[in-house]
Amino acid sequence: MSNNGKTINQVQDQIIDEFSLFDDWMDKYDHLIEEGKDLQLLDENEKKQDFLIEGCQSRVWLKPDFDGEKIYFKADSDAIITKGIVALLIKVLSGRTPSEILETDLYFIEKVGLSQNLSPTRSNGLLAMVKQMKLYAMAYKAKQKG
Amino acid sequence: MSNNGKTINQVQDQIIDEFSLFDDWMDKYDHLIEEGKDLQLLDENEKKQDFLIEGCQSRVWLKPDFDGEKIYFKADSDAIITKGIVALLIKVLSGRTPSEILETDLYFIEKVGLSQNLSPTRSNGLLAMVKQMKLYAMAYKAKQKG
Amino acid sequence: MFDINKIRSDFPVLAREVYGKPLVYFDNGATTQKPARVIDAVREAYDSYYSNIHRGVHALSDISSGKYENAREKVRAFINAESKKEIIFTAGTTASINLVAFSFGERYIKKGDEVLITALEHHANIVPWQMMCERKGAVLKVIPINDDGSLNLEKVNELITGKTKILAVTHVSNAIGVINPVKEIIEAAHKHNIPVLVDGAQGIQHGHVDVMDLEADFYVFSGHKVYGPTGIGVLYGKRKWLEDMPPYQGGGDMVDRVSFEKTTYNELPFKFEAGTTNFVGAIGMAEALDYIGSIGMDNISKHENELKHYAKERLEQLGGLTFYGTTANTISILSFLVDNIHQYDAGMILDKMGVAIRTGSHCAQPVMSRFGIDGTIRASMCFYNTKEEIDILCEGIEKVKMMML
Amino acid sequence: MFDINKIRSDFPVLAREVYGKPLVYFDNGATTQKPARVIDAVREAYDSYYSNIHRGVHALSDISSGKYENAREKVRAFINAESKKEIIFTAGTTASINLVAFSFGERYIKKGDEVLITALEHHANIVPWQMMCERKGAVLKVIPINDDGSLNLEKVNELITGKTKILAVTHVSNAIGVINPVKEIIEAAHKHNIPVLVDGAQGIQHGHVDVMDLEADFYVFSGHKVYGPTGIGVLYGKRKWLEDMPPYQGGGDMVDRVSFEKTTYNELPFKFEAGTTNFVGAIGMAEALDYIGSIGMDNISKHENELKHYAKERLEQLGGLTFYGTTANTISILSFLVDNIHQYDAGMILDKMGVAIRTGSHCAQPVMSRFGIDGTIRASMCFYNTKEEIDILCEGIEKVKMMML
Ligand SMILES: Cc1ncc(COP(=O)(O)O)c(C=O)c1O
Ligand SMILES: Cc1ncc(COP(=O)(O)O)c(C=O)c1O
Repeated sequence: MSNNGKTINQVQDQIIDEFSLFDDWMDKYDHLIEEGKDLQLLDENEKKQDFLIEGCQSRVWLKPDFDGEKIYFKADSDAIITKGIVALLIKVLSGRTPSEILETDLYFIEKVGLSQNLSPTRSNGLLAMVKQMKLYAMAYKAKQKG
Repeated sequence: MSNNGKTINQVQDQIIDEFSLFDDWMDKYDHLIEEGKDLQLLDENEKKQDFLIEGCQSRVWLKPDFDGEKIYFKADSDAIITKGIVALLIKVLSGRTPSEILETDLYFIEKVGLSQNLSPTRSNGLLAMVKQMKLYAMAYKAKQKG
Repeated sequence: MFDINKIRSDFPVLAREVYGKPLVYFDNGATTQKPARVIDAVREAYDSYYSNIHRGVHALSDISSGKYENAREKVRAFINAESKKEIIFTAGTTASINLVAFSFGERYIKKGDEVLITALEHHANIVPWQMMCERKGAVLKVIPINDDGSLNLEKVNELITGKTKILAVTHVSNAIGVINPVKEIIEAAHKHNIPVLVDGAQGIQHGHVDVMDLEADFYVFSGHKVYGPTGIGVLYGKRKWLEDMPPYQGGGDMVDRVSFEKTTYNELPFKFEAGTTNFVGAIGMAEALDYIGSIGMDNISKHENELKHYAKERLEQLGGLTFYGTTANTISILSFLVDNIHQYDAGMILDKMGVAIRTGSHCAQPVMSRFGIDGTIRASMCFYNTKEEIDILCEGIEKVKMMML
Repeated sequence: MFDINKIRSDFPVLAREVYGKPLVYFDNGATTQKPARVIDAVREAYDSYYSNIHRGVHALSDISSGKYENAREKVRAFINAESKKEIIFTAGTTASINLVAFSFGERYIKKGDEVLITALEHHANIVPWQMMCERKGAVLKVIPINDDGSLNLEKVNELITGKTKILAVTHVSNAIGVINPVKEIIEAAHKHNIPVLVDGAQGIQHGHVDVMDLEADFYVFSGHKVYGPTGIGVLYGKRKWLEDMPPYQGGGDMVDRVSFEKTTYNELPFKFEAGTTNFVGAIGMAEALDYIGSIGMDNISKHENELKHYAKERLEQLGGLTFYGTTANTISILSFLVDNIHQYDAGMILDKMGVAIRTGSHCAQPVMSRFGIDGTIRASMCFYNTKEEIDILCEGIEKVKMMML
């Protein structure tokens, strides 16, 4: 997914703007579901155990691709809302360098009202997804240096 | 200890009468301590493990003597108040037949304000003493029949 | 008289809103709300007579000890146990089962022995047995379930062998609401002299339990699922077993004499209650049992049964739902999926409509595996719920379908 | 500012009378009273957001889970643990020690190995090790105490052998108030790569505890002795041990995947928290820690120290008393006997004067045996006690002597 030359924070701000249009939870979820539809999905054969994120009530697969400079993510989930959440994360973090990903403060999560999903005890795995993305970034960063 | 021809309940009533003179707890305890002093004690060599009652914070020894008809109790304790309590029990129950002992409702305990000591969790063992006396009575009754 | 408005007003939480909508609490299988009486009993314990129990020689310790032992008597009466010595207070169902798995295992299980459970069990009635079997080199065997969620009882006699040492079965399945015929199972097991542990975590709050009539060897449940506080549970055990089994945890109150050379143990029930127990929790739980008694278990069952039938009917009318645990003999738990919609998506939307249901495997993954699914939507209702609340659930499901399909 | 009147008014029970006399509560070693804040936090949990934690996808479950995990963070900060993963909620000190004795034992203890404890321990830190040693064929060894109640540290290096696998020591003796030099003991043990469990049941409430500074491998305590609710406790364990040790109890939330063939366990801290934990208790305990923080541990220690010295001086003036634990390094616990008077007689009379002290062996029979006695009178004071209350205790002792001698 390309980020059209926007910075990470520009993308975050844009997401916040879009969500700010909705007062009602149902509208927010509708929007989240729409976001999920834009997600570049994994092929069925890419949905492997390796890419499965643990600790979610719904299953989430997240696959990184590193071109030596930037990381590109693809993902999928069996739950639509989860797909929407991971789509937002990808919008913000895909096509970024490992360092950018590691340094980013994902403030949009709280601003759009998803932070309740961040609690370690929440089972939708938003926290797990963020962790996994940062782990990949760390691994690729080490590779860059190595 | 002789019971001067009084019935069990006459003795209980007499104890209740005596305690009714005291409003203050300290006076009650003073009286209880006096009762303990009247107790016919065990000889040191009679204070054997066999006669020790379990489950008390203070140690209580209780020794029965059965003449084929009535049971006579002697006792001792290393705590003065416990000694007073067992003295009251002996006043009521010593020199009685096994059947009398088994059938007796020891209402004086509540009336003189010692029933808090009856809770199974109380560690002074009033309950344990009563139990032990009834156990002896049961054993001798079986013997009488046998 | 069963006055639902009066009853609802007994439970402070039920008056609250979530996201500006009235709370519809259908997560009673996970834990039940507390009547004000229970909350007050807990508060009163702390603010007017609180003190540690047993061995104390002072007034407050006497009061607390008396209330605690009185709570034990109330539990005894509630399940009709023969003696207070058979009532052990634990931290909950899970703690109770672990206690039995350990102490029974230490005493009776040898290499090659077998433990029999069922495919309907909650993880709490699986994992402790697995762990014990692994330690002892014993084998865990499983009574399978039929497509309607009922146990395949024909297999019981097949699975019982000369090596079977204990059978553990849930009274009611928390995942799909199925009520097991525990009395018959116990009878069958006893024919082979096999003792039975009944996991009553979902049974105690929905109908009369009489352990003497059941002839259950062990019956366990949690305070928090029967309108009482958290952190307290019960292990009922027949005296002959409890006398014979070694203690589980060591510590204060469970001992008689301690020396570095030799320690002897206290009598029942204290032998199995190591350390300072949750006596305030026990007092609160006893208050909850009194409260239930004041409503009447028959009234409770009747109302819950009506709710179940109404909910089933209404949800079926919606169409496009698949139910699990379709046998007739169930409690007021409905476990289902909306076809082509992930249970998690449904749960998230229902939540925002004020409806608290649970999604996922309900700590019973083997039940889910049996049906080839990951999880379900579980609406677990109890006597303070209403038909109006079921209507709101149905609206919610409609909304879910509209958004997701 | 340390305002004793304000502080006393925080504790509802302290205002009550017994037998028409003001309550003098000197049984804090057994359990402490609760400030209104703690009682309110428990009430609030039940009457405004109560729901089961974890795995729930609805609003109340989110709130409860958040408060529970927040309580874990507060405990972590209070004892300065490195990570929340190292904070396990249990039912109390006794449960915590049993957990370690079992899981550490399963993992590391073989026949012939040795476990080292001290002669100052509470039964909770003796019996679990005895039971484990018996199961494993290991040997329990004991560090003796000196006449003044302090540990005979010279023996430590003598008692440590190549077979010693763990050392368990109490931070503070509940029976005679002695504070052990746990930091030095841990340092000595670590020289031989031996991990140390510190029983903090009487340590946590009387001074700063910093587990990283202590380098304690395990530190355990009970909520109810640190102004929190009953039925909740803490096991702190260094991550490397907790990761390596097998789980203790099996059940919900401590598992990752369950099948009848193979079960895998959840990550820390959940691996050791089987079943529905006492999350309301944890929330209440965290509130208690906040409360203590608001008073200030330094202020607490200072006031308690003053009380101790005043009480010691006043009681010594009475004459005819024998004290146990006479070393200078003690907390505000005084353990003594009135010469020629049974502790039980003294306790009964003091009770009627409104003074709640504890008599007996204080669940530490080996300490009593060491001094050749059955028990003592124990006045355990804390920061809400006053010198006036000590004067009443002294009057009581005078009265006891008058009546009994
Ligand atoms: C030093 C010590 N260890 C352990 C315990 C046991 O604590 P609990 O009964 O809360 O499990 C106590 C409490 O009496 C204690 O004082
Ligand atoms: C059938 C069943 N067994 C055991 C448990 C475990 O109960 P607890 O978590 O209170 O220990 C539950 C609760 O989820 C249950 O429903």
